[in-house]
Amino acid sequence: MTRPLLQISGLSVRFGGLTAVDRLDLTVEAGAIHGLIGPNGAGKTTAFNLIAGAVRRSAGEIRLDGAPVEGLPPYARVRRGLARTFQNIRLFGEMTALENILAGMHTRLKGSLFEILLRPDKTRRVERDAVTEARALLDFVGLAAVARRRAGELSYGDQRRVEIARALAAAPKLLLLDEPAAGMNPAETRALSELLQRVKARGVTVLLVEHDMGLVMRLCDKITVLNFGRKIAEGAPREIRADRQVIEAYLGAESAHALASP
Amino acid sequence: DPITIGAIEILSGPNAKYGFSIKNGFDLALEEVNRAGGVRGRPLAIAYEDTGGSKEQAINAARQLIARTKAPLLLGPTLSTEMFAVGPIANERKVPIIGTSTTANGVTAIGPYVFRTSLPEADVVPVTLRTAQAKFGVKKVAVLYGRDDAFTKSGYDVMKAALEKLGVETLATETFGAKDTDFSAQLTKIKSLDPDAVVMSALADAGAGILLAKEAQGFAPKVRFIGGNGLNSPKVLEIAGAAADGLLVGSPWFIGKTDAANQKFIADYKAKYGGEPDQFAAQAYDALHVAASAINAAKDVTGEAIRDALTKTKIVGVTGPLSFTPDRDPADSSGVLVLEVEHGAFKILD
Amino acid sequence: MSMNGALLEVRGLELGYGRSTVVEGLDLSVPEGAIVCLIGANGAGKTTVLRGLSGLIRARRGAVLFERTDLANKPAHRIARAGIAHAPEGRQIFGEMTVSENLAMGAYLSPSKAETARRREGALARFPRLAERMRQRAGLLSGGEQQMLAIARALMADPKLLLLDEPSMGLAPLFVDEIFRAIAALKAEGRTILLVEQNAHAALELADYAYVLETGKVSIEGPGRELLARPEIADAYLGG
Amino acid sequence: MAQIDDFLWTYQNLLASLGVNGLLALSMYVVLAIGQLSLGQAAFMGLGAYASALLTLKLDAPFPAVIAASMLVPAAVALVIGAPTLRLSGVYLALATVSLGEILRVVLVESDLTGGALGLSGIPEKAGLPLIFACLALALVAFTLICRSRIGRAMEAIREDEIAASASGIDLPAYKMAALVASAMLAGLAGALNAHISSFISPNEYGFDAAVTILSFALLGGIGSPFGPVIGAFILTLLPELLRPLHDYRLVVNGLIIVFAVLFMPHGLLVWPIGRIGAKA
Amino acid sequence: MLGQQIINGLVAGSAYALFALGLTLMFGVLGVVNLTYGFYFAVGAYLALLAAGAGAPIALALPLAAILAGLVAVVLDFLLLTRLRRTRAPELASLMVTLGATLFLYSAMSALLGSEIRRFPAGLLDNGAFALGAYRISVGQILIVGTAVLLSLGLVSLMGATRTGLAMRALAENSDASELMGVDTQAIMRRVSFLSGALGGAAGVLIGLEYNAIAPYMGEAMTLKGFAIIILGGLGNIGGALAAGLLVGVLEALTAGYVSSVYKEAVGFLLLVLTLWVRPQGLFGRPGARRA
Ligand SMILES: Nc1ncnc2c1ncn2[C@@H]1O[C@H](COP(=O)(O)OP(=O)(O)OP(=O)(O)O)[C@@H](O)[C@H]1O
Ligand SMILES: Nc1ncnc2c1ncn2[C@@H]1O[C@H](COP(=O)(O)OP(=O)(O)OP(=O)(O)O)[C@@H](O)[C@H]1O
Ligand SMILES: [Mg+2]
Ligand SMILES: [Mg+2]
Repeated sequence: MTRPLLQISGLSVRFGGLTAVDRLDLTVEAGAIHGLIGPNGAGKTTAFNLIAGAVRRSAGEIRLDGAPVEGLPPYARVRRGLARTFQNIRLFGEMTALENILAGMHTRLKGSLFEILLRPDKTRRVERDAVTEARALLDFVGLAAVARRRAGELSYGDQRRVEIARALAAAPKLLLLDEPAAGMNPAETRALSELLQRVKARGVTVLLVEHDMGLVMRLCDKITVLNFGRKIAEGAPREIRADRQVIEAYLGAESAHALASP
Repeated sequence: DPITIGAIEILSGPNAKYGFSIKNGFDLALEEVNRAGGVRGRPLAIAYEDTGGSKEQAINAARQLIARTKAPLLLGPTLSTEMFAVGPIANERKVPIIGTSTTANGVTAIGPYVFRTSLPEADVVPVTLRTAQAKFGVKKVAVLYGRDDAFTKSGYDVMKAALEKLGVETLATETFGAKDTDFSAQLTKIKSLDPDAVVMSALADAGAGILLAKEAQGFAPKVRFIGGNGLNSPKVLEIAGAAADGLLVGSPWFIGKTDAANQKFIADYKAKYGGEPDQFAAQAYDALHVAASAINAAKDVTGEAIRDALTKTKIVGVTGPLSFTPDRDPADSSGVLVLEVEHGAFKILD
Repeated sequence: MSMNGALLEVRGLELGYGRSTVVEGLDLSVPEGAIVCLIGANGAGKTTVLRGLSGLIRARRGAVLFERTDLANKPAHRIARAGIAHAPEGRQIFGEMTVSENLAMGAYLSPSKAETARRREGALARFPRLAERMRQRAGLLSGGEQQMLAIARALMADPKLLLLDEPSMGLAPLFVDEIFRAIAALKAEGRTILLVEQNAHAALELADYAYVLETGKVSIEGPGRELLARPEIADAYLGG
Repeated sequence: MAQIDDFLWTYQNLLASLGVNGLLALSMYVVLAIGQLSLGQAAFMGLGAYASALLTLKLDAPFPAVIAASMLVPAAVALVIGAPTLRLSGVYLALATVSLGEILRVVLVESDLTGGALGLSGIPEKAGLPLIFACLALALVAFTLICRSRIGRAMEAIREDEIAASASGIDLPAYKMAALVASAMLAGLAGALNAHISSFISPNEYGFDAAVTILSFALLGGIGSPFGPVIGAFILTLLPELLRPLHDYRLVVNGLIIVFAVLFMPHGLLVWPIGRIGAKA
Repeated sequence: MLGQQIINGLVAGSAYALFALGLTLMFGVLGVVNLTYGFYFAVGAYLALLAAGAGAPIALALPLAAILAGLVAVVLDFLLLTRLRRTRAPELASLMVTLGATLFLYSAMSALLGSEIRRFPAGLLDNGAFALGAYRISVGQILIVGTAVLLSLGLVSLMGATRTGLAMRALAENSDASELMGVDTQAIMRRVSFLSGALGGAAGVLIGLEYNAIAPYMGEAMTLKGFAIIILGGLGNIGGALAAGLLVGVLEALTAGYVSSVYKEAVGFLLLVLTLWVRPQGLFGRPGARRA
């Protein structure tokens, strides 16, 4: 039995003369890994920004778990169960990898200002538990070794993984991943794919933007393809990689061929 | 060993020019006092502390001079606002303090140990305005004052009262800020009202700037510009040049006063420092003589005794006869002169 | 490989940040007109090597001979003037400037306006997407468009040696193929390229020679296709 | 005993300034800690000082009520100006808040109630050193606790990247507003304490120069922990007094010391960041 | 009176803009918060004073003073800021170090030159005002307005149309990437310092001439206004700085003329606050191009 977690209808946004997302309809089923692909500049990241609340829509509606999110600022959407990563990595560079994860746990941590001021013992306990959980998360993405290094000085691939862990730290219902495999080699991408499968197994729904077709085809239950802000195809991976329009606009004959052969 | 009194002045920062004028006056007088044998058979010395114009530093300076240096008498501080912060401390410790440039209202009301040798504007300004009214038939004026400075603001308060009393009509009251260099907007407005005179409460820099601007605005020469104490400075003439001609100022002191004491003061000052003294220096010079005379006359070198002696001190200084009223303000305003600038020099208006 | 005709010759290079040493005793050589590829896991030090070569970080030890002159510890702009262009990791485009101005910056050392115009034409022919965006501020471009701009900007320098740090990152598959074709074309034009790539398969196929970096040291080296065939490479870097 | 008394009397105002400036530094710290360059502290201090002095002088209000008012008045103003200024950042915010300070100064100079340029004098000495330092200690303890908690981490995250912080579920406007209000309250408190120990206040004490001085406390000390700004304030308050013997060269040397301190410790004199559990080892 | 007030405002506004030009180059374009700018303003004025004292005509004294002030700026920039740039110190460290430096520089300058106001020798500039119909404007005033406009235009074209201007903007954003393009960032920094110091110096000479007042702290008094104007105009926008300067000048004059001079000082700041309320990037600024 499926249930839609994210429902988008008629979503548009314009920047000056450019319509970056054009009357997009999209439904993401709970528990699925849903791919969002398309050529460079198709509007995928912009769609993420709209869903996460970083950009204001010109028209359309976004519902998360049945309730509209219009007007909610990004942090309020996090409380509704949404978390994201950024295509251009945005970590808290001066903070340690571990603290980045802890910051990601912000909404879940207990302790009002008054408790913090009046019950330092309790705060310390809360923090200890949080650190244990954050370490587990770092371990989960294979970064236990760099927990106490400054996030800004990690290598590019490691930073990507910290971002994923930070988003996971919010214990989201819906996780938006923007090119998580960028900067990873095939072996690392394979590890990422296993990781995402485990994320899925935890019951987290994933909306995935990615140009690594191997990963996308392997992982996604369903794929939506954008071009010039508009949806040009939608379906299961095998349908998508055979779609003529998609091959023409996005995959190219070579990749499509490579994907088709096991 | 010397008797050391304290002096609290602005010796750093943008307003240090006033502090240094005052210090020059003190030092010149101090040399004279010591050449004449000092006080009570001992040399007199001054311990200077800088305030940088800040209230906090003025307070710190006063407390150090009182408790560490054990100064039985304090001179300064430079600004009235500093005196409001420092006066209560001297008063609490029963150490007399003599302001030489603190002309604002209410300074001596701080307490029985607070004195000043500078004639408050209330004694000077009315004389000037009365003279202007009588001599030039001034009937309607515009007023221009520095709004955010205690000295110029209280000068304005006095002007306002005096103008009312004399029945002179005030066409407009305009203000400027301490950091302003551009006065053209105010003067354009004033010019359009066609006053007989412009009364201004300003320090030397701003005053000179106003004079220059009025020249640029093409005020008729018959429109007199009338200033308070602050404008009695060679700086005004130097900066404003020909634009200063016709300026009227009232002051207890004047560089051209011909009495021997004044001529000697000016000659000595020039010899020692190279430039001409201004009124800050003259008032400081007198204040130190007052202080020395009181210390000599006191029954011992304690604050109380010096205070008592001060109330009885009478000297004749370069600014004229000097003694204190029961409220510790200068008693004698007979020395007030009204000066007119003519061909780039102050002249007594008679 | 043969040291004769090497455009770039690196000997005993040591690089690091603060107190940590990242690359140690690196020997590397890039022959004129060749494509040399550098692969390695995340954090192995690939980016650090490129930064060291282009002068963004100081060499602590060793020599970087470019056309037989030692460029180690020369400021980055001098190295650029010597003919090395670097399309760095993270793109580092000038976000507040327009696409057109970014390209102009790429040709900062260009001798003449005509020459700049010629290079611009060439770059835009490779990235037609950018041509539509000339007046847009680069920071507003999509990720892949920024990547194209970063590469195009490096091309604008018309360098003798081009350092590319993961040029295919963020590009759509169609374009990834295009980029590798472009790199091959550059080689055909006689340009020399040092390439860092995660898309190891495509890179090794293209490379005349390749080095595998493991925690700051070269662990394996050899001609690209040769490495491609090695099982340990396939396991670790090609995803089996 | 007498010697100690004497010492305390001499340096009473200096010691009080240490405490007051420490509080001001903390008020700067709260906003800097979330990456906001808000320079309204001097104005808030003025508001607190004038509100408290007027209550004492005109209404003879009880001192605890005066202190409370000195924090509430600036807090109320912060709430009002918060909404339009919170959208701003960096130097835009700095100049907007400085402008508010300059406008306040004009109001103070013009108002008869506040004594205009002549200021308010004869304010009774009601704030002793114990009170001042108790306030400072309390504020420091509170900040230390906050810094070590998730709130402190969230503040640091905002400082580093607002968009990422927001995407991590941190309520930006609430944090910014809270920081501004807390900053206003601390500055107001400092103003009231200063007014009630130095007996005199005037509008020019709360202008641009004061704003920059307060900022410099925090910058010299460093904002890695709340102790940094306080140490910065102590040093910058003590330096001019310690250098008194140099007379004319006092400010020259003072300036040189600052220059060298910053050149060699650009992150602030206090380099130890606050020890959160997850922070650097 | 209206016409005269507008003239007054344009002149005062041009003085603001003139002061703001070097500041906007250094701070607006390069993002270096350098409080020593006010010092170059005073240095320029004093150097011209010295030159004029030695008998140089204004046409010689002005450029001479500007060039020397520019060199002073280069030296100070080197001493104060290169180390901070190299160690990638936090942005506000440059504010702090230049704050310390101004304390040092201003007090040293007062100690050496005295803190009283000086003036240029009379007759250095034919300061006669002439009448334009019912209005009056002096040679000095025309000089100020003209220089402000010309220098603004010059700077705009430098920034917009030249390779150096391009490099300056690139450097402001990303000095590493600029180096990779072959930009000698140190040399560009030196050039910017020189230019902004020279602009500051020239402004000091002209404004010192117009108001006939030269003092060590003359620049400090203008600094806040200068910052306010470049923010109002939009950071980094040179035309914006000119427009904002003129706007504030005219607004102040009209306020003094028709409302009350009491509010003259506040009106510029009020304008700034209201503007930022509606346009957080200032009048002519635009929001940053960094996407989420
Ligand atoms: N704030 C903005 N202002 C102007 N144009 C914008 C803005 N944001 C996005 N765009 C434009 O919208 C288009 C879509 O951008 P978006 O980042 O969503 O693409 P994308 O699908 O994520 O591409 P990529 O795969 O390259 O990351 C691009 O052409 C981009 O230039
Ligand atoms: N600025 C820095 N300060 C300190 N350490 C750094 C810095 N940049 C990189 N490092 C460290 O140097 C090592 C090599 O990093 P580098 O970025 O060169 O790796 P890489 O091979 O390019 O990895 P990736 O494939 O993830 O891009 C890593 O351990 C990284 O943490
Ligand atoms: Mg994208
Ligand atoms: Mg890398």
